[in-house]
Amino acid sequence: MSDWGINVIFQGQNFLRLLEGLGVSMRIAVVSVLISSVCGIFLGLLMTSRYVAVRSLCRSYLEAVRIVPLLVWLFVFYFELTKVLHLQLPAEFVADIVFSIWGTAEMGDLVRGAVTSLPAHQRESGLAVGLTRWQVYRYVILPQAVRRLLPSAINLVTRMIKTTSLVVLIGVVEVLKIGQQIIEVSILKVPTASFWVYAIIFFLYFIICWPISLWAKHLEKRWQ
Amino acid sequence: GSDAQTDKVKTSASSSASAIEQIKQRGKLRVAVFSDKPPFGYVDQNGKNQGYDVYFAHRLAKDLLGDENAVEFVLTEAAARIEVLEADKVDITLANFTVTPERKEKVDFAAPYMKVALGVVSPTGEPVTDVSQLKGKKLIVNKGTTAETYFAKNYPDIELLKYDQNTEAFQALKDGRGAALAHDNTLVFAWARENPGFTVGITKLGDLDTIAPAVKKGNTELLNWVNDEVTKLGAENFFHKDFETTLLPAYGDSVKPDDVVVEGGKL
Amino acid sequence: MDQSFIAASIPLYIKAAGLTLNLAFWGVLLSLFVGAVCAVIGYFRIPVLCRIMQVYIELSRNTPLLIQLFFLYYGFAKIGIKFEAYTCAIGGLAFLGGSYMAEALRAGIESVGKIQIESGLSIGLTRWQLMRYIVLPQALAVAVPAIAANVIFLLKETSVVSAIALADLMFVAKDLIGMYYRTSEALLLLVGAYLILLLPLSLFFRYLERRLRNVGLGN
Amino acid sequence: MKETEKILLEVHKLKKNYGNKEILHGIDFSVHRGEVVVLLGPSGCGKSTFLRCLNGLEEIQSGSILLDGSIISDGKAEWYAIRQKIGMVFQSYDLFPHMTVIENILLGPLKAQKRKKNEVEKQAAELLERVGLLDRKDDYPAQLSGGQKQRVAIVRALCMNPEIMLFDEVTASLDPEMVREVLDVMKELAQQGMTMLIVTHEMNFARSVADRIVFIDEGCIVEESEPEQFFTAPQTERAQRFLDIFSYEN
Amino acid sequence: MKETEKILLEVHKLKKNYGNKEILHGIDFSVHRGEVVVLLGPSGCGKSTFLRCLNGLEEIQSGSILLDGSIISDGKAEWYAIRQKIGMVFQSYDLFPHMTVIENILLGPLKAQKRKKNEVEKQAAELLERVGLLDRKDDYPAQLSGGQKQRVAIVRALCMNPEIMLFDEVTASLDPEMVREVLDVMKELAQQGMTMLIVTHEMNFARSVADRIVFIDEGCIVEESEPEQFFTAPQTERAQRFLDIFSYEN
Ligand SMILES: Nc1ncnc2c1ncn2[C@@H]1O[C@H](COP(=O)(O)OP(=O)(O)OP(=O)(O)O)[C@@H](O)[C@H]1O
Ligand SMILES: Nc1ncnc2c1ncn2[C@@H]1O[C@H](COP(=O)(O)OP(=O)(O)OP(=O)(O)O)[C@@H](O)[C@H]1O
Ligand SMILES: [Mg+2]
Ligand SMILES: [Mg+2]
Repeated sequence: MSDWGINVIFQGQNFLRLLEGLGVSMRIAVVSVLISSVCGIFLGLLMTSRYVAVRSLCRSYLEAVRIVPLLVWLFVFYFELTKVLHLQLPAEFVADIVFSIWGTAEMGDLVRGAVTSLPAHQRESGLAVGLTRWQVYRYVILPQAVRRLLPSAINLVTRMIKTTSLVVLIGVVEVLKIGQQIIEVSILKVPTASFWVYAIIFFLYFIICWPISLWAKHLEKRWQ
Repeated sequence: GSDAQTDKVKTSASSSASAIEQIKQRGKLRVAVFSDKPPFGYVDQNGKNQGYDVYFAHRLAKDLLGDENAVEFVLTEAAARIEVLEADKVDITLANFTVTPERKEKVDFAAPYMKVALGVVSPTGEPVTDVSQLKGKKLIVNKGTTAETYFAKNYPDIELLKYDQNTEAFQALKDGRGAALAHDNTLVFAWARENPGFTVGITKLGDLDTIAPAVKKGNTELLNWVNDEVTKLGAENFFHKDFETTLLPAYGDSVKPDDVVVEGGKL
Repeated sequence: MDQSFIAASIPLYIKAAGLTLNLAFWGVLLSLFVGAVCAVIGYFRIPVLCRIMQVYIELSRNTPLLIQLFFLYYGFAKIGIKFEAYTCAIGGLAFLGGSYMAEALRAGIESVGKIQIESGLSIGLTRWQLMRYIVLPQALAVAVPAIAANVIFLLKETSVVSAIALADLMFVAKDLIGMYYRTSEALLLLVGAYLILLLPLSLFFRYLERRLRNVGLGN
Repeated sequence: MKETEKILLEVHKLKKNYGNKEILHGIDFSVHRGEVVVLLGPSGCGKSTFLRCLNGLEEIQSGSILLDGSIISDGKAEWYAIRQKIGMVFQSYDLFPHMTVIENILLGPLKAQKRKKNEVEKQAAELLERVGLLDRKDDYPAQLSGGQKQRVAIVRALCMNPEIMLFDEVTASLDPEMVREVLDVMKELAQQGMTMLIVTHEMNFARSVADRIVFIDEGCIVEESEPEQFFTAPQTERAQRFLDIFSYEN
Repeated sequence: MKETEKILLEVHKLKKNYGNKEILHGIDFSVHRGEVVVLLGPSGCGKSTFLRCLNGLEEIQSGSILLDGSIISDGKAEWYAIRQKIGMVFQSYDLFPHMTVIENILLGPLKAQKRKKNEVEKQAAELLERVGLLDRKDDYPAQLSGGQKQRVAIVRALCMNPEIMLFDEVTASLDPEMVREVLDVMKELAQQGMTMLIVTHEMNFARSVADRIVFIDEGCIVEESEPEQFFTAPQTERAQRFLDIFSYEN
C-alpha cells in the first residue's frame, strides 16, 4: 500500500504542480516581504515619533492588524471591497496587499523595537556632527537598527511564507491546496497518498525556510 | 489553477447592462467550481479541472458562447461559494451546491441538475443502521456539506466531528475517531466498496436534496437562461452522459444513475 | 446584518472562545516549558541533547503548524498511537511554540551579563542555584516582550486546529459561513471574539513591558 | 599670549527645565575666541545639560545663546547647520559601531558639509596622524581601546573645522593610561589656539590647561576665576568643599 | 598593631593562560591574616585575572593556591564552598537587578550557606546601618546611585563572613563624590582588621590604606614594598613610570 502512496506524487504533472503551488506561495511571500520591509521601516520610524497622535495612530493600526485574523482581511479585500466599491482586484493581488498590510504592521513593530533599543547617544552624536534628522536616520540609526532586528525579521519572513496557505479562501491555489487536490483525487484508490503528499510539502517548506533561517544566523554572527 | 484570475483591475460594468451581453463581450463564462471534491469538481493530475460540475460548465459555455473552452474556472471553497457570486467574481456557481432555504435568501438557484441523499457508513463490526444509534456518539461529517446541515438542524444532540477535507474525514473514520460518517450516499457507497470492513448502514436519510446552479441574487436574465438550458439539456439526456463520463468511472456500479441525475430540472 | 442570527450564534462563539483560550493556555504553558528546557540545554551545552534540540528547533520553526498537526493526528494513529484532537492541538502548539520560546529565552539568557554570573558564583552559589535565582529570573524579564509576542502569535495560531475538527473560534466562523452563508455576521463575531481575547492581553503585555523597562532591569 | 578680545560664544540668562524641575537657573556666560574654559562642579549640577543646550540637543526655556554675535537659540536658526561649527565629544564612546574609523570621520564633512572627498580625506589623515591612529583608520570601533575611541571621536569633531569644541567628561570611563593619551591630545589642541569648553573631573589637567575655571553648583555659576586662584584659594565655601573631595588624606 | 603572623592566603608559581597567551607568569604571593594588600599596575597587566584566579572564576594552568593552609586549587575542593570564605566586589555594579537590596544581601547566606533567616537579617541590618543604607534596604538597585550600589555590594560580600575580601577597582566607574563614600567604607573595614586584597587606581587611597603595595607588570610581580617607600622612592624604573602617569604636570 505505502509504495503506492508515493507514486501519487509522480503521476502526471503532480510534482510539477506542487512546485508551481510553491511558486505561488513564494511569489506572494516575496512581494509582501519586500513591501513590508520598506513600509515597515517607515512605520517603525513613525512609531518613534515625538508626536503622541502619530504614535497612537500607528499603534492602532498595529493592534487592528494583529487582532483581526488574516482570513477576515482576505474576505474584506476580496469580496466586501468589490461589493461596496465595485473594485475588482485579482485574487493574487489582494493576497499581496493583505500580506503586506500584515507584514508592515509586524515589521514596523520590530523596527520600532530595534530603533528604541539603540543608545540615545548614537542619535545625539549624529546630530553633533551636523547631520540633519533625516541623515541621522539614514546613516546612523537605520543601519544599526537593521542589524539588530534581523533575527526577528527573518522569523517574520518564515512565518509569512508559512501563512500564505490561507489565500486559498479567495481562490488562489498554492502548494498546500494543490497537495489537497492531489490527495482528494486519490481518496478511493490511494488512501495513503495524504502522508506522502504532506511529507513532500513539509519538506518543501523546510527547504525554503531553513536556508533563510541559516542565512539569518550567519549574518547575525557576522555583525556581532 | 490560479490563472483563472488574470483579469486586470477594473470596475464591474453597471448592473443595467445585460448580464448575458457582458458575458458575451468578455468572451468567457466564469464558473465557480471546487478543486478538491472528486468526482464532482476537482483538478486532475495534469492540472485540469474535471468532474460532473465541470462537464456541465463546458456545455454551458458552448451553448452560450459557441466554444466549450470559453469558460474560466474560479476555484472556490465551501465557505466562499456565495461570496464569489455576490462580489461578482463569477457568473455561475457550480460547486455541488445543495439548495437550502438559507442559501435561497442569498442567491438565486436555477433548476436542479442533481440530487443527493445522505448515507451513513460505519465499521462492519459495529454498524450504524439507524440514526437513533448515534445518540451520545460522534458522527463524522464534512464542513459545508449537506450532511452537516442536516444533522445540525435535525439532530442537534448528536456530536459532530467536522473536517475540511473528505480524505481527512474518512481517515478519521478509519482511525476510529467517530462511530460513523455521514456524507452524500454516492460517495459513501463508493468508498465502502473500496474499503473492506466498512458498510453503509443507512443508505438514504432525510429528504432528497437537490443540487442546482446558482447565480447572483436578482440576475434573472442569466437565471432564466440557465433554467432554459437545463430544460433543453434534459431533452437530450445530457446529465446521463455527464454521469457516464465523470461519475461512473469513479463510482463503478455501486450507484445507479437515476439515484443521482436529475434531467430537465424535474425530480 | 441579521441580529437574531448574531444573537443565536453568540453562545457558539463563547464556547469556541473557551476552547481557543484553553488550547492557547496549555499550549503556551507547555511551549514555555519546552522553551525553558531547550534554553537550559543550550546554556549548559549538554552534548547530545544540544544537537537534538537544534534539529527540533529548525524543524519546528521552518514548517507549518497545519502539517505538524496532520502528522500528530493522523500519522501517529497510523502507527497505533492515537491522540485525541485536543491532545494533538496542545502538542502541536507546544511543538511549534517551544522553539519560538526557546529562542526568546536564549536571547534573554544571553543578555544576562557575565558579571551577574560571576557575582553569583562569588557569593558561593552552586551552578543550579545560579540558574534558579540569578539567570532565569533576569532572562525572563528581558524576554518578556518576545514571549508576549509569542503568546499572541500562538493564540492566533490556534485557528489552525480547526483542521483536526476542534471547534475553536475560526472553526465556528467558517462553519457558520459554510452552513448559513451569513458571512458578514460570522466574521464580525469572529473579529469581536478575537478583540475581546487579544486586546486586553496585548494591552497587559505593553504595560508589563513598560514597567519592566522602567525598573531598568539588566542595568 | 592668546587672542581673547573677541567673544565667540555668549549665553544670556539661560534657563532649562526637565519637566517641572528647573535645572539651569539663568546662566550668564561667555567664551572668547581661542579661550579654554573648564567647567567644574559636583555630579548632577547641570554641566552636561549646559553643554547640551549649547549644542541644541536640549531645548531651552528662556534666555539666549549667541555664536559669533548671532543668535542661534531663537528656533529660527537651523541647528544642524550650527552644529557644524560646534564640535562635541561625549563621555560614552559615541563612535558609530557599524562604520570604520575613517567612515566615522568622513560622515559629517561629506554628508552634512558636502565637502569634497579628497580634501576631507587628506585632512582626516593628517588629524589621525596627529593623534597617532592613522594605521587604525580601517578598523571598526569595537577593535579599539576606549582611549583610542575617544581620540577618534575628537578627530571626528575636529574634521568639521568647528569654531569651538565642547568636551563632556571625555575621560571619565577610561583607564588611567588612556586618560593620559586623550588629555594630551586635548592639551595640544588648546596650545594650537582652539576654543574649548571642557567638563572634566581631572583636576590636575584642568589646572594646567584652563584659561579660566567656571564652577557650577545646582544650576548656577558660583565662581569664575583663574585656575591658580581657584585651586589654591577658592573664593566660595562650596568650591572649597568640592575640591576637598579630590584630596584623599585620612 | 595588626596581627600579621599567620598566612591566610598563599599562592605558589601561579600560571594562567588565555588560549596560547600566558597572562600570569608564575606568581608567588601571600597575604597574612588582617593584612591589607594593594595591587597596582598598568591596565592589562593581569590584576583582575589574578583576583579571579584566587576566587576560582578562572582555571589556572599551574601552581597552587592555599587558603588557611589547605590547597583549594587542585580541582578537588568545591569552589562554591570556598567562595563562601572569599568575598569579592567587582568594578561594574554587580548587584542583581531583580532583587531588592536586602534580597541581594540575603541570597548567599540563606541559599549558599543555609543560615537562619533572623540571624542573617540582623547582621545585614547592622552592616547596612554601618554603610548608611539601612533605609534603602527595600529599594531596587536601579534606584540607587553607583556609590550606593557598590556599598551594598560590599555589604553583600561581608554578610557571608568571609575570611578575606577581594576588591577589583570598585570605584573605577563612580563619580568623584561617590568614590569617596566607597573608599571610606573600605577604609573602615581595613581598620577593623579585615584581610583585604585591593586593586585600585586611587593612589592617595592606596597610600593611606595599604600595609603593603604589590606592583605587577605584564603578569609578574615587579616590586613589593611599604606604601611610603613605593610612592616616594620606587625601586624599579617601571614603577616610577607608572606613577608618573598619575601626576599631571605639563
Ligand atoms: N533627561 C532628563 N530628564 C530629567 N532630568 C534630567 C535629565 N537629564 C538630566 N537630568 C537631571 O538634571 C540634573 C543635571 O544633570 P547633568 O547631567 O547636567 O549633570 P552633570 O553636572 O553633567 O553631572 P555629572 O557630573 O554626573 O555628569 C540632574 O539632577 C539630573 O538628574
Ligand atoms: N577572557 C579573556 N580572553 C583572552 N584574554 C583576556 C581575557 N581576559 C583578559 N585577557 C587579557 O589578559 C590580560 C590581563 O587582563 P586583566 O583584565 O587581568 O588586566 P588588569 O590588570 O585587570 O587591567 P585593568 O586595569 O584594565 O583592569 C590582558 O592583556 C587582557 O587582554
Ligand atoms: Mg555630565
Ligand atoms: Mg581589571
